Amino acid sequence: MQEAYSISEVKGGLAYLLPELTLTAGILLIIIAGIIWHNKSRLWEISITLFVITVLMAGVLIVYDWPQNSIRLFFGFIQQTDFAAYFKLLVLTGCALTAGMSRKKSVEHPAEYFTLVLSVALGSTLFITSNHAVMFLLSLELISLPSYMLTALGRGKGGAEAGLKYFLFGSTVTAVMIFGWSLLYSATGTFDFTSSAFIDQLTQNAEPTAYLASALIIAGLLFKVSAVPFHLWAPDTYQAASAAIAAFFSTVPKLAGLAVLAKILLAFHLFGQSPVPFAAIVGVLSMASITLGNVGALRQKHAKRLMAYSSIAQAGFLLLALVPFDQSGLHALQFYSAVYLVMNFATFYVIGQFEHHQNVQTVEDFSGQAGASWALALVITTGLIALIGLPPTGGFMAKLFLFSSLWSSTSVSPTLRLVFLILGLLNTVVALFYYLKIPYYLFVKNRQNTPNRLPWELQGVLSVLLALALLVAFVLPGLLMGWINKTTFVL
Amino acid sequence: MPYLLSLLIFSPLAAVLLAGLLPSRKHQWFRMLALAVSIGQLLALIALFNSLSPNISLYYAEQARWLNISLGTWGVLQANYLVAVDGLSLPLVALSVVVLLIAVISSWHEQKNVKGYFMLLLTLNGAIIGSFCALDMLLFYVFFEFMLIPMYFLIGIWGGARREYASVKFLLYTLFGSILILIVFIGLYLGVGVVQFGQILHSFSVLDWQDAHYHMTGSWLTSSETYGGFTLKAWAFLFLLVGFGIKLPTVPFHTWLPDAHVEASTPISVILAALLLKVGGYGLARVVLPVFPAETIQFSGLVGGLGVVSIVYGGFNALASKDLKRLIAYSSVSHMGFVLLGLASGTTEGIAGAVYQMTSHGIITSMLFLIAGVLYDRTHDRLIDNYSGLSTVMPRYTALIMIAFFAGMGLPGFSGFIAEVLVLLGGFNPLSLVPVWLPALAASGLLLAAGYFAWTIQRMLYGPFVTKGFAGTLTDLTSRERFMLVSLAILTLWLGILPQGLLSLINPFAEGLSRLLSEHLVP
Amino acid sequence: MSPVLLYLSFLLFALGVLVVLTKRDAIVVLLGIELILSAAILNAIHFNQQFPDRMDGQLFALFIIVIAVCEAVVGMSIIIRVYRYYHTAVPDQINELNER
Amino acid sequence: MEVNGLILLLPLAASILMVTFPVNRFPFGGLALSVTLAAFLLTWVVDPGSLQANWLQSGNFNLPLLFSIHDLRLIRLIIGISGLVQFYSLFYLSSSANHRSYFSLLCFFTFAMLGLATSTHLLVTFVFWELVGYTSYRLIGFDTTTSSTSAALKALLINKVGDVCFLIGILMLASTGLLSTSNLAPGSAGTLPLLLIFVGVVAKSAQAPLFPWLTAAMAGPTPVSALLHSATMVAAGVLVLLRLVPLLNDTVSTVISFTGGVTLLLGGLLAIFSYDIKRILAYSTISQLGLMVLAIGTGAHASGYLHLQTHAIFKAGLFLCAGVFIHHGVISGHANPNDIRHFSNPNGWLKWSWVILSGSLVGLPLTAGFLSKEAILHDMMTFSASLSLFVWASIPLTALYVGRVSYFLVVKKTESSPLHALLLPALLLSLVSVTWFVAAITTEAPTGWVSIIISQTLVIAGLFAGFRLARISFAEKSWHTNLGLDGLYDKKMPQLATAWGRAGIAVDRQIIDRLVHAWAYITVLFAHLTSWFDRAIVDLTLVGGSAWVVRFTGQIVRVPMSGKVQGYLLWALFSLFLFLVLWLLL
Repeated sequence: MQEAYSISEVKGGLAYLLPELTLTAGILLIIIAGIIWHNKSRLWEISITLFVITVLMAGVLIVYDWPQNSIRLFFGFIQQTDFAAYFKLLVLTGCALTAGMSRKKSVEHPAEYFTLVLSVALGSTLFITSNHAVMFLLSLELISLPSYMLTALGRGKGGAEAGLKYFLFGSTVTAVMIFGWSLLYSATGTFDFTSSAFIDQLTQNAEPTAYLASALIIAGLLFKVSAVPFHLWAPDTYQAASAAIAAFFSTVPKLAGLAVLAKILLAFHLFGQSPVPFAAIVGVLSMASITLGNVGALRQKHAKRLMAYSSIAQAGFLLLALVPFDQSGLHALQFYSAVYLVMNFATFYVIGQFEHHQNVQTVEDFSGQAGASWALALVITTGLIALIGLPPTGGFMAKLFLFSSLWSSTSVSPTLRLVFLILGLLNTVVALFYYLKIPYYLFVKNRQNTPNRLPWELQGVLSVLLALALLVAFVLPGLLMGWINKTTFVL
Repeated sequence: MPYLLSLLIFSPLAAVLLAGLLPSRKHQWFRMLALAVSIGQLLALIALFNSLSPNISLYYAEQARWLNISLGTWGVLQANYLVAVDGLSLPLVALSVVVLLIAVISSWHEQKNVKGYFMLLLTLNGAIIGSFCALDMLLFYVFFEFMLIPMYFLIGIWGGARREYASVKFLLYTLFGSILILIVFIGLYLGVGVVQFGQILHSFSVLDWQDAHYHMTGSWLTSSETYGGFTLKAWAFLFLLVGFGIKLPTVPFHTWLPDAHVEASTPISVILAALLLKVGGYGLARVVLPVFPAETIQFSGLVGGLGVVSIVYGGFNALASKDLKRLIAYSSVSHMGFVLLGLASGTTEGIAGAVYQMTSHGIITSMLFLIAGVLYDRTHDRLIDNYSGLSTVMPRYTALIMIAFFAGMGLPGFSGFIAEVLVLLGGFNPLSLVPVWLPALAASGLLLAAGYFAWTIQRMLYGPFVTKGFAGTLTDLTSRERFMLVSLAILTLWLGILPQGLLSLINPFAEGLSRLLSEHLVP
Repeated sequence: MSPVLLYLSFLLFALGVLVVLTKRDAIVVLLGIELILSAAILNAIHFNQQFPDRMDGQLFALFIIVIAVCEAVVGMSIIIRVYRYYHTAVPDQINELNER
Repeated sequence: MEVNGLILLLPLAASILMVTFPVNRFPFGGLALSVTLAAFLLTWVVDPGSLQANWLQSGNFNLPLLFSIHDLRLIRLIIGISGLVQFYSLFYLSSSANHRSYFSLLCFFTFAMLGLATSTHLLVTFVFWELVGYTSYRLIGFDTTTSSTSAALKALLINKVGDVCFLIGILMLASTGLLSTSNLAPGSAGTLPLLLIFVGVVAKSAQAPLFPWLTAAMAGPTPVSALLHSATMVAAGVLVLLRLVPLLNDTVSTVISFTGGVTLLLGGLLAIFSYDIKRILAYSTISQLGLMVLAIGTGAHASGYLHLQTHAIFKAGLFLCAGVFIHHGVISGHANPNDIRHFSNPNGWLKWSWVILSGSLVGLPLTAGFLSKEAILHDMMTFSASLSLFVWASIPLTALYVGRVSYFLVVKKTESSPLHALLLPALLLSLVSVTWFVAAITTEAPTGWVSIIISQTLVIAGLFAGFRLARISFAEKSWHTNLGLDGLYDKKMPQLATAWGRAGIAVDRQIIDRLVHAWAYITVLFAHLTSWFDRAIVDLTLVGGSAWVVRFTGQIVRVPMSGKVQGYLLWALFSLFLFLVLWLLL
């Protein structure tokens, strides 16, 4: 990091930060709106409009300004790459979908709510592009703190409780991670984890503190993606949060964390030079996540808690995409992430609607609800089938690419690879049981009285679109994969 | 008509979409729709048979690009919409069309959630025919999996008392098997590379998989490293054997079958037994044998042995079954053992016999389940011991039971005889890959079949008619039931008396496969 | 490089973790977190001494302080909210959510 | 289509026509009879020749439908007896019985038996072999009473044992190309396939130890017994054996001879101790079939074949006679119409038929039986003097039981009922028997006066002994079980089979399903375990434990148990620590 510290560097960099700046402007505008309007209904309309406009603008700006090659900004604090842009776009899609799912009734403070969601979005976009420990930690906090508050703002006592727990757990992990960074600094003398100095130092004088530090940092990221063994916060938090926020938590911060984890792991992996078998460790972690997530979900009665465990298992699958440590694995990761976003939201959309209109909480409450809306019942079935990874959904293609990249990878020994493959796939059998619980109750179980029909609303239309997207991702995965193939991963 | 196969596959799926738009009160519309689709398929099938040219091995090949995805450094993944029929799949496609038509007729009086039922049935229809037509194995796998969920619901919603257990068990077994299949399929497409335009194309086409030239050097398909005593190819073979063996089913992966068949409603049992089991045999003949000829030879004893164990074990279990449907289900296990044995023999006759057996068993078992359904519809009782002297009150039914049971026993004149004799011939052939005592043991399956079927006739049809609370309910066959049973009986008789028509269709495939296997025999 | 400072930071870290794990009041837990953060700050500044021409470590330390403040603010606000509902800030006395 | 084929196809067509005939009330018997008659007459029209049609081809295996219409005498015999039996049945069958299926089955049987007799490819033979077996099953159980259907089941299953062995044997020969009779070369087949085929013969031709099905088969209508279970179907095994003659080697011949010899004596012995006329005739059939098998085994196949034909005539006739007795008994209301002790003779013609036909059975001169029996005796003496001892022993034995039965039938006084149509077939057959003798005595006359004289002496002695024996009455119970074989086939073997089946189902339920369930349980158990782990280990042990450690060291005062969040945290840190340790160890 020998560039001159100059203000022109900062000014020049701002041009590449237009999406983030748009998000910042949006945050400010919504705060101002919150100051001006006090009528809740009015405020809701204004803030959601602002929110959607901001997110869409930011999205358009990302697409418009698609980075052709990687650009380092702000003395290496930030690196804009197409890989990062892809994940940023996913994050923004997630935010937009969250807005589509949010309901006026369940949100007490609209301005705060949208500010916080947008803050998480901003934090995530920055986090994905961060290249430096300080940026890393700041953007991470920008994700975490609004997340705590969003949870705590959630419905009543449960929300507060979950918020507190989430906060205590999260901030401890963050603190530990910060300590890890400080240790890593001691080992390498730099906070820029993609710089050559960092890598050289790690390659040449690897000492135990460096391993400890990397472990602490990875632990923090595993917490963000809610992977085993840092998954315990997720069920409580999801259950307490509204369906929209649960869906949001299970996708946006998770995908952001994943993108960064990919980057950090590649840095630590030192192009295969590291004495630590990162591939094997990630593989074991992923297996643990998949298995514990699935197994945990088996016993769940509460729909959102079940989805929390599902998201733990899915985190495992996403982690599995990191095992190959090569381009194809990352492409599989990108594909899986996009499909995961869609399938998770499709499922949560329907859960949200049933929760709102029919007060469905537990899986049993779904009994015979298919009569309430066949379309939605089919949508959630599609979403869950996709989560299992069965055709004809994008979930199948995602798993296909994932396991293909694993098959052909060389980062772990063939035996271990085969074990991962078989264990991973066998877990889908387990997954089948709990995922199909909901359609099972929906269709197979009867209820005494016929349920009231669900009204058609925006949410319904969106969820159908999401389900269709899942089918399209199956029939024409090339649309997305072709795009993904153009992205390259640069450290 | 160049798009005949696509028409066959997608007309039911299009009908599903149409059905989705129809109001669910109009029960009759859904029945008519399903019937119309099935009859349309039958007409298309006739058109297809009419224009078969005798000199080619693949008919009606259709190909369209589906996936063409760059996988970075290791080439391009290619999967196509590639459908065609040959001597293996055409009989099965024809069987599917017929059986699905029968299933629609058989479900005519289904009252529970008619819309959902027929939508699922149509979905299943498309998936089954699709899986028999697909030569691209990704496509095959998709159709293969696509059968699961409709079947789960069809058993789980419209089934009998223990339907939930049965459907979950069915799903558990089948998905477990399909995962083993998927692992190998992924490995296969990654290991097979066709160089085109300077790029390595990783293909899902089974035609490419069969071609040893395309097996990439350095990939697992060419390595001789052993893990646990077997090469990776051998492991792949075993995985597929288990995967498809569950579907077939072969002992010891068969226990889903009695439960699923017993709990499913009549039309669903018919589809399960007549078509879904065939997918297992089809997969073995389509993928396992051609792609792993050397391993087939290596494990032919195992495969044939599993077949014989299934024949004998299934036969004994059928003998001890008290429930009529369970008896028929176990007889399926026994009969499908012949498929394994025929394939394992590796001879033309054996393979042709195996394919013939699949077709024949499809027809015969449909009759059997329909027959069980006739009784169950009237009395809701499937226990053999609760019936006696039916021949006095249901003469037509008795006649058709006789036909079906004797067809099941492999009486000459029925299709089963031709198939079983061909399989055994294949096994006794000196070129056969299985030791000679295996087919000899398998022949004892015929004795067992005679035992359980004839004993059932003895118990249910003869003796004094005893009413156990269902005196008035036991009426003779309705014209709908008679139509189904008689048309199936005519089919099995036709295939039993004039076998050469179908056999000459199967022969080229069987010869090709047998030749391929013999090329890998170490002299 | 004095090992004493290193040990001190580790001690602070360990102390912080111990407090986080064992104290029952959320506010005290928050204090524990601050202890861990201070250990990190100590480390950063300490190691920066090796590179006198750069100030990454100091910069890092400053930002950590900012983060610590933010966390404290958010944490306190959440604790207050919890207190409003439960009249306690002891996490294990709050157990409305489903058992696992 | 050639005229030759019509002989086969006419009965088949009639059978199918009857099954599918739309009207229920129709003189099916008349239809059957006229078709059979037409086929019978056709045999004088046809040119002897072969029929061939491609049927089945796969790989190297080619199975043409091959028939040889050469042996017109056999064909006429089959059609003729069938026709007579159909005629007989017209009067014998009660009007309430299902005439449609009965006559359809009889026609179908004619077709199948003709196919069996004329086919020259063993696999085609097997096809018809199975078909006659099927008709036999249906006809035995025609009454649909429990006893007759269980007899049918028994016949089917015992025959199936033979069929399966037969099939295995054929298929083992298939690869050697020895299935078509045209290219049989001596000694070119192994012993095992031939023995297996012989098991089929043993079952079908009711040789020891697979004969009990034949006595059970007597539960069927008497005309059926006459046609299938004495004259034609049971001879199928002998026909097949005749076709295999060129292939036989010493081992196989010995096995065949001994089986035949033992059966010959056993049948004769068992026949002595029964009072049931059909049973006696069945044992007699068993015994005579044994004689044929023995003859073929020792090489006297020409005379064996001759005996097959003459036996067909006289045994069918005897059964038809017996049928009249039984019919009469039924009409006059006997509780046990089959018992010879209760017989009364309705007509003098019947007596004379019986005398001629039973004379044929024991081989008295002036009957066809004399020709064939003496021919066998003569041939056997030339081929194997030691094995001919079986035959010598059987001659008085046969005469003994014939004498015993005849005593009841012939010596008793005769009522003078008018000549009933039922009598005609038996009369006709006795006439044929005599005519045959007259026609053939000049061309096929046996040679060897010494043996003729000795055998005739033995016959006469046997007959008189039989008359004496008839006056001694004894309980027949112990002989009813077919030397205990009935128990074996009816109880032990089904029990064994169902026991195996139950064991299989138990394996399914108790082992395979348990394993599957266990997997599911383990998964669920694992789920519980993880949650228990979270609660007990993480929440209590680790959290509580750390508190305990802290308290113990006294560094921090009064640390209470901590909450769930801290438990989570501790667990997380603990696992991190575990990972670290693992890294460092690796």
